[in-house]
Amino acid sequence: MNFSRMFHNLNYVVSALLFLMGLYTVVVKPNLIKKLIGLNIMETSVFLFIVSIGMVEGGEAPIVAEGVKSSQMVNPIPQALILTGIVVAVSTTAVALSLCLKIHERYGTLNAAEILGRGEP
Amino acid sequence: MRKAAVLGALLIIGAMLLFAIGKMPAMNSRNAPDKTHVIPRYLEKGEEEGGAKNIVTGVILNYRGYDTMGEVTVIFSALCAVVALLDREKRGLSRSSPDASGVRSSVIVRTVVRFAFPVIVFFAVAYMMLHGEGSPGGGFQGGAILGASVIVFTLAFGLPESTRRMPLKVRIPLESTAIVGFLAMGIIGLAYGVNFLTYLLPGVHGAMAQTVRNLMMTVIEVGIGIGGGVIFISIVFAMMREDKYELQPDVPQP
Amino acid sequence: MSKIVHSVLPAIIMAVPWLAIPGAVLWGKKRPGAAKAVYVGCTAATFLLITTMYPRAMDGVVSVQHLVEVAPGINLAFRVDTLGFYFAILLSVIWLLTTVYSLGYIRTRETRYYCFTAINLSFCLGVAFSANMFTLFVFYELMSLFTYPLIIHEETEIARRAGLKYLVYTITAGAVILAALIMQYYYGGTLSFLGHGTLNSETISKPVLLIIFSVYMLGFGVKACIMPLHGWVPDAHPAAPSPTSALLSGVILKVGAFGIIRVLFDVFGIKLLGDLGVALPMLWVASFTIIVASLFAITQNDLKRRLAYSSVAQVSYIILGLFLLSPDGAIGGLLQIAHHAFMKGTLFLCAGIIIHETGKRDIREMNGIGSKLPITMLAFSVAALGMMGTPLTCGFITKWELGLGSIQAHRPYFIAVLLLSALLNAVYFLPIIYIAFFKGDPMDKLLKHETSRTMMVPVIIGAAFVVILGIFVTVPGLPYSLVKIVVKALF
Amino acid sequence: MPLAFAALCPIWGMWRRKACFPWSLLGVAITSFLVWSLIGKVNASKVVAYNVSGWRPPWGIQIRIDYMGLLMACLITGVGLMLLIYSWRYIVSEIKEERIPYYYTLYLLIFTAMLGFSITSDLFNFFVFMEIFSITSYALVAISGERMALRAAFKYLLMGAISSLTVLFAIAFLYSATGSLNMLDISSRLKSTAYLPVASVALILFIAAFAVKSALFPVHVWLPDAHSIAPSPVSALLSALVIKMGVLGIFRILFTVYGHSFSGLSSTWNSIAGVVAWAAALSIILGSVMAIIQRDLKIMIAYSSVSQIGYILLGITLISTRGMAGGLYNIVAHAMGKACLFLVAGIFIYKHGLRRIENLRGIGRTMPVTAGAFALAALSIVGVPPSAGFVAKWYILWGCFQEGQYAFVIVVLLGSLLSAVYCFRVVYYMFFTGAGRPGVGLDEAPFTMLAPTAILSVGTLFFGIFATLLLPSLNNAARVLLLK
Repeated sequence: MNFSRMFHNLNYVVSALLFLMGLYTVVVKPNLIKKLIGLNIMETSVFLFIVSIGMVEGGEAPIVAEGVKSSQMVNPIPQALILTGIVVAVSTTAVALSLCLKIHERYGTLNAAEILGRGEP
Repeated sequence: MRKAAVLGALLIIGAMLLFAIGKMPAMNSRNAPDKTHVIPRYLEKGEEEGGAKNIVTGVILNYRGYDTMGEVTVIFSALCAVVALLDREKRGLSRSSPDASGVRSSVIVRTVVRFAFPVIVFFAVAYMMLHGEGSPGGGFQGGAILGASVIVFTLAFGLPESTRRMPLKVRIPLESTAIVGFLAMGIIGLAYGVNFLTYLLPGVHGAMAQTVRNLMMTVIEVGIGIGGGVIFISIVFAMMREDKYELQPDVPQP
Repeated sequence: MSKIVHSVLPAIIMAVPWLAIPGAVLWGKKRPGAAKAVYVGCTAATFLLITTMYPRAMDGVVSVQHLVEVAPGINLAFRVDTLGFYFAILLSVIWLLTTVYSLGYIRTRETRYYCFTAINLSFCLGVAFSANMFTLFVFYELMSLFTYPLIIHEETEIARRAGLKYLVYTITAGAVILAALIMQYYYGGTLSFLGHGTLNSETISKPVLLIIFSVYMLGFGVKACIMPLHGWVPDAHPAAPSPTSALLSGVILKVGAFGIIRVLFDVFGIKLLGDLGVALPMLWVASFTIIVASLFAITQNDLKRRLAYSSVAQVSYIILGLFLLSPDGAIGGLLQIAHHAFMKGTLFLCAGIIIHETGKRDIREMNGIGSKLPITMLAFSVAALGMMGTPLTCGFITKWELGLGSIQAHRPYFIAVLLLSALLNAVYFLPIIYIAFFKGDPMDKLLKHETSRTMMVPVIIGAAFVVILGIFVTVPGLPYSLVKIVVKALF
Repeated sequence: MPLAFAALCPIWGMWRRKACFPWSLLGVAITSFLVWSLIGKVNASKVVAYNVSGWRPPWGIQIRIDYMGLLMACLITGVGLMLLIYSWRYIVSEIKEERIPYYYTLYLLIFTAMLGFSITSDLFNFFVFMEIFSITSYALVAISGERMALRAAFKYLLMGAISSLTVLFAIAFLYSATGSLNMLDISSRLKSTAYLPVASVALILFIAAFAVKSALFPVHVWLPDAHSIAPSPVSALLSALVIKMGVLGIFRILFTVYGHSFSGLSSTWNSIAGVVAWAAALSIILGSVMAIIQRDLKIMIAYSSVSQIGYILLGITLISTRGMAGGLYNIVAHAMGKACLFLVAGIFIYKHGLRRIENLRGIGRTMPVTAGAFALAALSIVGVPPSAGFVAKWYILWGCFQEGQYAFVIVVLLGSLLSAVYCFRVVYYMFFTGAGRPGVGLDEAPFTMLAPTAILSVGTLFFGIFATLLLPSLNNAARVLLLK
């Protein structure tokens, strides 16, 4: 593995680590809200990753203005993509949270183990 | 045991990701594939073709307008999902208690919110939405701020007050403005014989065409902004309502 | 080569039995008489329609009808050659007899019984008429599945067990045949029956051919109850109502044998099989089945179980005759299809009458039953004598031809198998006749009465056939003449 | 070309209103009609493409209807229409009244999203539509508000969200390696890319993620809960169509994006296809075994889906033309058969509240049409000729022989034996046990529930006998994909 390249691509490495952290949280934590937080960490890590792709050295915001050459602008596509991605993430979180509300109302707990244990009515 | 297994799996996935990252194009490089393939055209002709100084806006609304339409559909689905799960509040005001928590926010908070609220709304609509094509911002960002303003208001004055100010019958039509805006603009183009979501009308050229396009895109931006904002508001309202419902415990707490 | 004509007749014939269903469903409860009339009428109409194809069959004309192309290269199609006609006419006769019989016998769940019997007739005809292995497989599978409701007709615990066993065997067999079918299609390129083998030993390696052959035998062997695969037979026959047992034994086991015949003549071809050297092992398997199943039959005290084991043995005569790969052997094997159908059909129908009238199934309790049911037991005796191969019955003709065939194939030692089998047949049939007529202490002497006419007539006809086929062998139109044509075309 | 959009257009408009039944029916019917009118067009020109916003790819988003997309679209509209009609009477019994409009709204949304998912040729658009149908299906599973439903929905949501994010991650990898989002453009650029390792890791991520969505063996755990607890038309929708979207995802990634024989990637590609094939084989066996030991009818049917998805994926990843045609055909067969089975299970719940298989004794006598439909669809699931399932299995087996994969021959045959066991058990209880209750006449479900069920079951038979309607196209499609 090329470590210098990896160091150069630090954003990517960090986002991969965040992704794994999020995944760990989702799988291991028993609390449903914590699972959701883990999910959000994963989402954010992917956004970080995507935005980092579009970055260029000394880049400017991709807005046409005086004195900014097009070659200096950062890639606008990733920004557009994560805009969509954020909305998707928000939507998923909203649905998940409302599920949590209902689960708490019905089971009286948010602990995954307890919920599984009380599965049978 | 379980944790160890999970960690092991994560290690494998992590190794795989790091391997890929190690082989990826260097960050910040101008020669990476994503900067040399599609982008130059966007950056060079973006303003002219995309119809916006802010090229992100151009990409969102024009080049990839279909995605954005999908995106507003996602959030609309989320709204439907949430209210389908949580039962929407009834029309009109059925709750007698002004604030179920029983705690009123302090005078300072309420005063500040009262003053700040119109400013936030103005910022959202005027700057973010209408001006989005030439500066950072856009419909969604404006919508988010709009939603946030109402949420702040709600936190300060309580849900009944907000629902009184923004009753359901106002929100329901507004929720769909985003999609309706998109569709309407798309169909106008279609009716004139160009492809869906093409903001150009045949027979209109030059500066006039630019104006038409700007107009159409602005309509969509505002639609997204208001629609998105109201959807956020509705989702939050639905959840808050549920919160209160829960405080009257009909289920034994553990 | 034979002439080919297009004809929709097979399709029409297959459709006729289905007409019985609306009758049975609509009138089953309210007007049982009408339902029965429709049911018998349809079966009779099927029979009559098949007879109209007789001239063509005698001239060796092949009627072809393409139905639908299921997938590129895979068709549902009908093709009636003399062999198919022979099988179809036979099964429609047996069906007609049991249909008439069942009017008196079946007293519960008539609607279901009529429907499924009629559907099965249609599917069996489909097997007989099929123009390629795919069509044969489709109808074969459908027939197998739709036989299940007939077997568990009584819905007793025993019937359910037997039905389950039947299903396990038959579905597994279906999957196995499917595998063979795919292999044949993949390696051979076609599934059609052309009157000669379609697999080519030059393009396909010998191990592959051997695998295809043995997989086919495993699949069809279940229905044709070759010995290690016969497990379902002794359970299913006694559990089913007697007309169904007669059908199972008389026709449905033969459908398996028919499948083997098609594999033998139309998939591999006689020459190729001779080259492959699989005939001798199959002969030994068949001989083994004949002897061992007969020995099992001796040990059974349940009348229908004994008959079932007898069927296992007798169906292997067909296999034996065919794999002698000699003209006379083939004649014997093909004749056995018809002859055994009449003999065993009659026996099962007689057994049905005994059970119906006296409620006894155990042979040891049948002392003097001959005086109570004289005509039934007379018919039973005639058919049993046929099974033993007594001259002047059709059983003798079969054994005679098989014997000739084994000499023709230079394998005379199989005559010993035939003789031994005849002996064993005598061992397990003669005691029944003895017990029925000559063992003292006849029961209920005063209550001498036969059963209803609808059940009596088919039994008498069946027994008559056993004798007629044994005496007027060469009369045109009887099995021998048809089989002769089939075999002449093949060798 | 405008037709391609027109197919989508009315749906967008439909769901914003208060979606009551006739309105959504109108929407779905118009859409179906438009989609079906495309059939001739696609047949004539192989591909119908439409550039949204008027930008050519790779700059804009292109809608591209090829055989596969058309097949899925026809299936979605056909089965979707039936399920919608069925919902009308059924849904009242399982869902609170005030939620019914949202049920229809969600139904239309999921319908739209699946259509969009099948016809888009842009990777990110793909993701967006995937999210729409995922979010709506989480909600549809939980819509009854039962305790178990909530639990199942949450489990589904977690697994679904992780898989969605993985897809997004993979898209990002691919984008960084190629700089494009259009599938065909990516495909052509991948051939000369300098970042093959990145692309192969992306491939692995894609397949893993879509395996979750299509409930392949090791990651199928969400399916039995979610599919059995949802209201029956929703179960049918999820089983018949939504998991097919995961299959479609795998299909698109493997064939449209990555292609069969890239020089640089072929070893990775082949090993991944092999892994998927083995996972599919395990799904076939274990899904059937699990189905056999279930006592609850709907859970049994849900496990059967796991095994049937295995057939589809096995067929597709055999990399033989016949096998692929068989896999694709099983999509059709399973969509109709499984939808029918779930609808029948729904009718039993609706009429009698029965879920357990043992309680169905003698129900074939009082509800002959319903039970008959079940038997017919079950025959197709088992693969008895002449049903659609048989044609599919026939081709999959043929593919196994083409590739010399004899182990899979045994798997397929064993799978159909096992499925015969669990299907037959139900048929047995329905028809052959329990003496007819005296005095009980026919007691069938309402016509609007019965008709879709019957149509779907007859459909399995129809497509079994008249398989030539579809097979030549599928064979062609398979040939084109594999020779590329």
